[in-house]
Amino acid sequence: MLHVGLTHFLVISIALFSLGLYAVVTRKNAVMVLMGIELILNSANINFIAFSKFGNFGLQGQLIALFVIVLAAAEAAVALAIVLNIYKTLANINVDEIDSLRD
Amino acid sequence: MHSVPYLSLITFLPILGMIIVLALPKTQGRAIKSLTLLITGIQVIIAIILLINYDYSLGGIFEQSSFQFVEKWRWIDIDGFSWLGKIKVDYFLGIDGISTPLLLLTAIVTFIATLSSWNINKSIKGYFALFLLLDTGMMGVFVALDFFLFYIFWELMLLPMYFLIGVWGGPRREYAAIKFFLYTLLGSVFILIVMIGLYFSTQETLADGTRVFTFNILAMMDTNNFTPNGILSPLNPNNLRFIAYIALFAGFAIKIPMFPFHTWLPDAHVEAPTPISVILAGVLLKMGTYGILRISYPVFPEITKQLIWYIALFGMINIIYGALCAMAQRDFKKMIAYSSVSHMGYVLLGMASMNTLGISGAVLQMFNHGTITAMLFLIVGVLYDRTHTRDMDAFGGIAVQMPVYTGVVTVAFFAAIGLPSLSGFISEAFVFLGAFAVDLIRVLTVISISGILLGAAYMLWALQRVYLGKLNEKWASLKDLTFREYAMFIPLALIIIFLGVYPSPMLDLMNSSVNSMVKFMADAQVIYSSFGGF
Amino acid sequence: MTESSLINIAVTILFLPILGFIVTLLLGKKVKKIYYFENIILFFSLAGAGILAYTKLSLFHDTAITAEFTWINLGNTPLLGEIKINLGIMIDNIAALMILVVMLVSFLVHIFSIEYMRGDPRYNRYFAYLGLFTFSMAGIVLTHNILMMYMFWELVGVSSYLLIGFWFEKKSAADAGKKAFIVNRIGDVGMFIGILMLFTTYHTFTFDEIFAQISNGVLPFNSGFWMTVTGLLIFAGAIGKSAQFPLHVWLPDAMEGPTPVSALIHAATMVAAGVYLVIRVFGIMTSDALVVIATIGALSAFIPATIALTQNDIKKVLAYSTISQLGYMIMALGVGAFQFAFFHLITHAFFKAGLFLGSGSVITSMHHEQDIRQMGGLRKKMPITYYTMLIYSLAISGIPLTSGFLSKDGILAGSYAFGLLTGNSFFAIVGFFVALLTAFYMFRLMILTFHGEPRNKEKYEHAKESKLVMTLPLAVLAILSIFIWYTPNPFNPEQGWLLSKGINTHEQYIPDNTRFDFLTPAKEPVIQNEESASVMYSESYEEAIQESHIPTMLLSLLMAGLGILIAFVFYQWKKINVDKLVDRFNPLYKFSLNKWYFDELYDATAVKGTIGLSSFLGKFDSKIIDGIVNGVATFTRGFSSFIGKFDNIVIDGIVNFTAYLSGFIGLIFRRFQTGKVQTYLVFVLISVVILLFIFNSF
Amino acid sequence: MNIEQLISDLFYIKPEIAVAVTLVVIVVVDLIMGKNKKALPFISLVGLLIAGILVVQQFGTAKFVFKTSINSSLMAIDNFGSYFKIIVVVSSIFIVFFSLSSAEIKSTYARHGEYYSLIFGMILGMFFMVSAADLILIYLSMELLSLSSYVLAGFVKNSIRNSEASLKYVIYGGVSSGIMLFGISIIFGLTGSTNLYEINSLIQAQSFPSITLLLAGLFIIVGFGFKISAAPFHFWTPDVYEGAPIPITAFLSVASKAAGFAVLIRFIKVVFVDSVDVNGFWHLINVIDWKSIIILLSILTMTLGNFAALWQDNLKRMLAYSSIAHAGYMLLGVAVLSNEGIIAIMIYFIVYLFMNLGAFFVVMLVANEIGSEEIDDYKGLGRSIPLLGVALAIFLISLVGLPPTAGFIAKVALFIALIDANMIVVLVITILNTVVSVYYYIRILRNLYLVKVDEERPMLRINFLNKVFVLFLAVPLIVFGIYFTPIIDFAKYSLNILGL
Repeated sequence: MLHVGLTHFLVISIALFSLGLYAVVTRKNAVMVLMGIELILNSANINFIAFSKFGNFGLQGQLIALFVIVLAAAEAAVALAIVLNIYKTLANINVDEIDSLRD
Repeated sequence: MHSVPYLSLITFLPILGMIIVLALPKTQGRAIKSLTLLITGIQVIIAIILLINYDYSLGGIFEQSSFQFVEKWRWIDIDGFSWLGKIKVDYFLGIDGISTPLLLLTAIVTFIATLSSWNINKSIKGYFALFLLLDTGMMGVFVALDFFLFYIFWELMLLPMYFLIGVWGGPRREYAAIKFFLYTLLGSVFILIVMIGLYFSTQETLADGTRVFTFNILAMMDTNNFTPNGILSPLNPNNLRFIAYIALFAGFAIKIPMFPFHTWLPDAHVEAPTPISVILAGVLLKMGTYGILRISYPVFPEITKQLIWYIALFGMINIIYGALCAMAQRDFKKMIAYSSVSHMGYVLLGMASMNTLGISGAVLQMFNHGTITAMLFLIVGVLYDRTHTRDMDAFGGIAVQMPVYTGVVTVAFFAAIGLPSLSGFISEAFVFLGAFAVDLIRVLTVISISGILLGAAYMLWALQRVYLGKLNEKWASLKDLTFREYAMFIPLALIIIFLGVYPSPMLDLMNSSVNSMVKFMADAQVIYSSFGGF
Repeated sequence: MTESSLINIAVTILFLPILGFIVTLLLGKKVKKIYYFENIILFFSLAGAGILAYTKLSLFHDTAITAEFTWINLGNTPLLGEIKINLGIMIDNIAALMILVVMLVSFLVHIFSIEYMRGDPRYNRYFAYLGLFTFSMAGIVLTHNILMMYMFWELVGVSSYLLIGFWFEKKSAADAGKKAFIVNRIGDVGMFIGILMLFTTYHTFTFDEIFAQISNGVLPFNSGFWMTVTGLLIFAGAIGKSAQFPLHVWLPDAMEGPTPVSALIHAATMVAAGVYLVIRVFGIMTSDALVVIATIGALSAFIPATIALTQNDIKKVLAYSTISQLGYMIMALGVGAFQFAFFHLITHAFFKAGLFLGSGSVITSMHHEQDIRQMGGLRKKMPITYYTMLIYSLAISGIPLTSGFLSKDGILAGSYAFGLLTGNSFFAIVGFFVALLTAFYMFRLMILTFHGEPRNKEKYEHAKESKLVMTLPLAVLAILSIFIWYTPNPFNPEQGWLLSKGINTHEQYIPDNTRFDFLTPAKEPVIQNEESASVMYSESYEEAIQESHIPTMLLSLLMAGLGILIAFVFYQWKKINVDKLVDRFNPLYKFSLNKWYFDELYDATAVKGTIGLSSFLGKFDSKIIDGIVNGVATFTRGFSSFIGKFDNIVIDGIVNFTAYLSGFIGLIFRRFQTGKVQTYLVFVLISVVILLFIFNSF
Repeated sequence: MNIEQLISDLFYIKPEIAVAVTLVVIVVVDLIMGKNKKALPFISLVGLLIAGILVVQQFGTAKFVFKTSINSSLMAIDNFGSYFKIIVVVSSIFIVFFSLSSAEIKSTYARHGEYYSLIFGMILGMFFMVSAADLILIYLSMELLSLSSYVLAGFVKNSIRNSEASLKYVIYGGVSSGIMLFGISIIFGLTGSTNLYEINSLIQAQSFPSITLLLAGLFIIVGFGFKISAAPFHFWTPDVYEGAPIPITAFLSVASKAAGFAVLIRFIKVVFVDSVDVNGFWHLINVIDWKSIIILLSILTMTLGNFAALWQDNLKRMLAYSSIAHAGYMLLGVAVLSNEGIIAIMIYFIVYLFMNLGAFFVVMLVANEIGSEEIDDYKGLGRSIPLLGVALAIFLISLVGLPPTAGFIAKVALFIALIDANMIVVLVITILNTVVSVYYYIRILRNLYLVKVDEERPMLRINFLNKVFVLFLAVPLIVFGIYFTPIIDFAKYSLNILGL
């Protein structure tokens, strides 16, 4: 029987974090990029909860995760609205093609 | 007796004028000009009042009690913390024998430059507003005794000058203006660093016994005021005084302008309108040498002593290099500009002597060069106004057409050559007498003397190319001087002749201060050597 | 008559001419006849000078009269001690005589000029300049200190500049003025350095005080060598002003000025100022210095004399002869024949001024023709001019009964005696040889101008004798060239009042070991002109002079006669074909005609060199220095795209590398700003990783 | 923690409450008034004034509020925070005025209710940021600030520029804050706390793996660096500044940056400093070499900002780079790790507020009239806008840091701090940077006055109120340049970071 310890959680969270970053920098579709950001936030959430559980820090970590989830939702809402707006004006949400502001 | 704040008055009067000028409608060109003339005229009068009430026996230089017309108010007063101490900046004005001649010079040259500005027709309002602002900056530099204040005035001139050259200048005025601006800014940034370093190395004792950091230039000269660990304090064995001296000197040298920092000068002069050239050469250049005398010398006497050979060397290079470059010019104004480089070299050489004769010569040379070169630039201006060219080879025989003007030219040129009985001779002779007396720089002095030969060569060559020879038919309709031009030239010519025949009034004016400076510098060597090495 | 009233007279005659200058210059435009003012002023100055000289020599013969005031007083200075610059006047016998000569010649030239310059558009200004010159010259003569002498020295330079270039529309005239001033300045630089050495050592400019301190053994840098150097540096001023070799080149060119000016300035007075200067500071000249001076004098006597042989411009011949005669005087000083040098100065002033004025008279009547090859036979047309000029020519050739004989003979005797005393007879040989040359070229000039057939008929027809205002000065000067004014014995000047009473003794103040032992030492330290007319020189010298008197006289007569004879053979009787001779010695002839190529030499070296250097530096300055400093100082993307003109310079030089560099940095930074947000994020992540690596080790 | 405690603690966040209430009022009024939006700016101003007064009243208070345990609490009310709140309030007031004249904002008249409420959202976020004493509160308030500003950056919906700016901003900001959150989670894992003060005592007491701590610290700095636009986290700045409406750009460049600096300073000071010596120098706990890191970042930031600014043709973009460069200068104040450095930053911010807002304001007014922000379009404009031209000159000179403007005083204060900390080499680099900066600032003046143009440009009509307003921004720069006692006194008085 495998004992699930802190390390496993951390590995998962690091993996999520990395995948999130990977998605952010490679996906062309803006929605995919936003999902990458969600991954990053959730990896942090896993950290908080895992630390809280294995570190005997009370319920603080879980509480923080709740805040973050709410915020992530708000951020997603705002971001999706902006993407929508972009789609309306440009009919295109490919992040790497939106580069008219540059040096 | 000195209840009237003459120095504040003479410094800030132009600001008042500037406000009135700005308030006047654009169309009132004449009124603006007359107002400016009035303001600068009052400045001359104030300068004369100062001269009349001046006590010749007081030395100045390093002690407040022997400065005159002192105005000292607490300007910035912040009670600090244990770790910062109090921040005190004084509004501290005063004059001594070194600043008074330059103050007088500034008043006179500005007045003449105002007359010469009479035919400015492009945005009169802006021109005279900036002109008056510049005036305040110049006056301020010569009367400020607090480094912070000094620096503010110093920088205050920068922008008006930039615009005056950049807007009212010749074809390449933008280039010249930005060049002037960047050079001088770079120089003043060095000064700023040293200023802050000195601030942290000097603590003044207040009346209540507390010790505060200070920008007071006089306090910086008193070895009792140095903090033990200040970055520029001689008490600190790891101090950076040597580097700071170089930086400060470079900052001032750019203004002089000393070789190899001089290249902004010909461009700025060529492009600047005549009155601005007059001010630039007549007053602004002196700020560099004045700064060295007022700050570099007495604040860093021990390093000055180590470096006099180099100062003299650069003086020599300036003299000869400037003269040779002047000889190569075809542009009349550029030639005069290079002659300024050459003549400012005498000032450096005189200062390097560190004795009464040399320093008197240097200060006198500042005054004399101010008047002579102002006249030279006016001369170019008169010709340029009429012919719209400055190519010396395009002239010839102007003397036939404009005899009186040529007479004025002859006086000015011979004054620049250093002809006895005109003022330039006395100062050059004093510089050489002073510098020759110092063993260390004697050889450099002897080489420098060839400058008077080269000076004669390029000046007379120019005189010949422009004024002598057959009249170039193109200029057969030139008119001789107008009344306004007489009014510009005659005062300057009279000063030049008077000081050439009888220089004592000016020398007496500065004598106590120069002696006190020399004594201070000599005594300081002993004191500083007790701190052990640098 | 008291001493103070003498001083008053001196001050008056000093300042009258400058008053004339100012008034004439300022009113010249408005008042046509204002030149009379200047002339009248000069008359009063001359009268004053006469009274001064007479009174000084008769009543106050034994003392030098001085008066001074403090001009600049710096008080007790910290490092240099008491510094006080006094200006003042000293009238000793030499000064009194000199001022009389100056005023006399000046007055005569003024008179002469009234007619000579008539019709010139700047007539009044001419007289104003003459006034300025007279003032400056009087200043040189009357001063009691070397600084003031230097100041007036420069002032005469300026008046000379103004007068040479008086007809400045002519390029050659303007050039000549400039050349004269600049060449003079070369000497002046030396003189100025000498003055600096004197002041640095003695802290005074006053002659007497300097002499007194030298007598007390104070020397520059405590060394006799530096005393010699100081003396020679001061002498450099004389080389310039008296147009001595190698700075003689300006004087012939100076003939571009009006002829009366040449007479006054470039023959009689200003150029003699160099001699006067050496007389003033004779007391500090060491034996080494004197030998150098004598050598310079000898060369200056010889070289121009050879040049004068072949010149065809009447004024150029006289100019070279002037240099040559001045060389005589300088040489005389060098060999210690102090009193004869001064004597010759006076006599030369009169006859040379006369020669110039005479040539002026010829030139006017020939309608400004100066080439002697175009003249001839003028004797009949211009008898007064001819006879006066003959007297002058005899005088300059050293024919008995003229003043020139007396003084020249003295100089030759001095150099002969010098040879006897030191074994160095070089100067005597040069002296006699030059005497021959002098006689030759003077009579060549006279013959070609006045004798024979007119070679330019047209001009000859129009030639006529000048007016009285012009001939009168000629006559006066001719009379003054007769021996009787100087001594009753036409063969021995020492019996005359001038040498026995007029010239006060010189003293050598320098230490004994640096002095020629036959020259007089100062009697005692700290004295002012201890006079002793009877014993002027040490006895050995006195004896040597006596011994050389007779042989010298005979030899010099022989030489002069020979010179005149050859001139007649060549030009009057034409026994020898000159042209053939010229062909045979063509290189020598060319060498002489072209003035030994001095001008070319100087032009190729000094002038070209300076101008070349200056134009190089001018370019260097605008390209390299400016470039370097711009590059370092601005440190921006450069003026390249901002200011069009600057491009050239940027491209020209590697110097703006820095400017480019900064622009380049900016460009690199811009590269990162791609506009793609994902790229940005990659950069951020990379930066974090880099930072992590950098600061990991903490 | 009991309810009385909570209520009495609410008393200490009166300014924040005032801002929140105003936000609500704006929303409500917007709903009630329907199409008439005229009242909104005035309500905003009133709300800001009240908040401002409340902040001023709070000066002198030093208290931890909202305790979460015995020795940890959510917020620290101190003068330092109040100082930055004042800066936020003042700049907000200016921004409201800006918005009144901005053509861009006027075009969205129908949505002014959202506009002002979002502005107040930003303000609220900033207020909490500057007082936060807990990493989670820092994160939340930063997100509040960010979310509002994402929307505002793209507020003019039909402008492509706006939309693009806003998209870039949200992606960049989302990732940055995500990384920061991850960093916070690591800190939490190591120490078991998110309270700055607790973390401080913990890392003093025991040793942690330094690489982990460094990683966490750098992750958190990514978030802060994003807010203050410090290189290499600045990349969004030029694009967003150029794209966003000018009032928002100005607001971001001043207020948002001020809040970012406040939180950065508090973070470093509270978490990583173990003591302050008598000379005002801070001594770091020996875990992370913040001094070197920040020096590196600041030199990079100012150099990049200045050199990249040389190449810009769009004035707004140039000002964006210039604001990056100024962030670099101010970071030096952090890098010296001394009270003097903090004073320098505080002085710098007051001055920066006036000069930067002023510059943006003039750019906006000109853009309103000529419809362009290109530097080349300013050629020969000097005589068309006499007053604005002079004012712009003053702002730019102050940005360069020349006397007699207040910009000089700010620079001098910074240099003083540097010299006192013996950081001469850094000082020289800074000064060289200043000299470089002259070049691009003066270029604008050159275009205004020096360049000759063929046709005479017509006078621009500038509203009288706007002229007065420009003077409000320009005159203080001269006054403080000559008499700077008040700002130094104020900064000095506010130098009280609650803590050790």
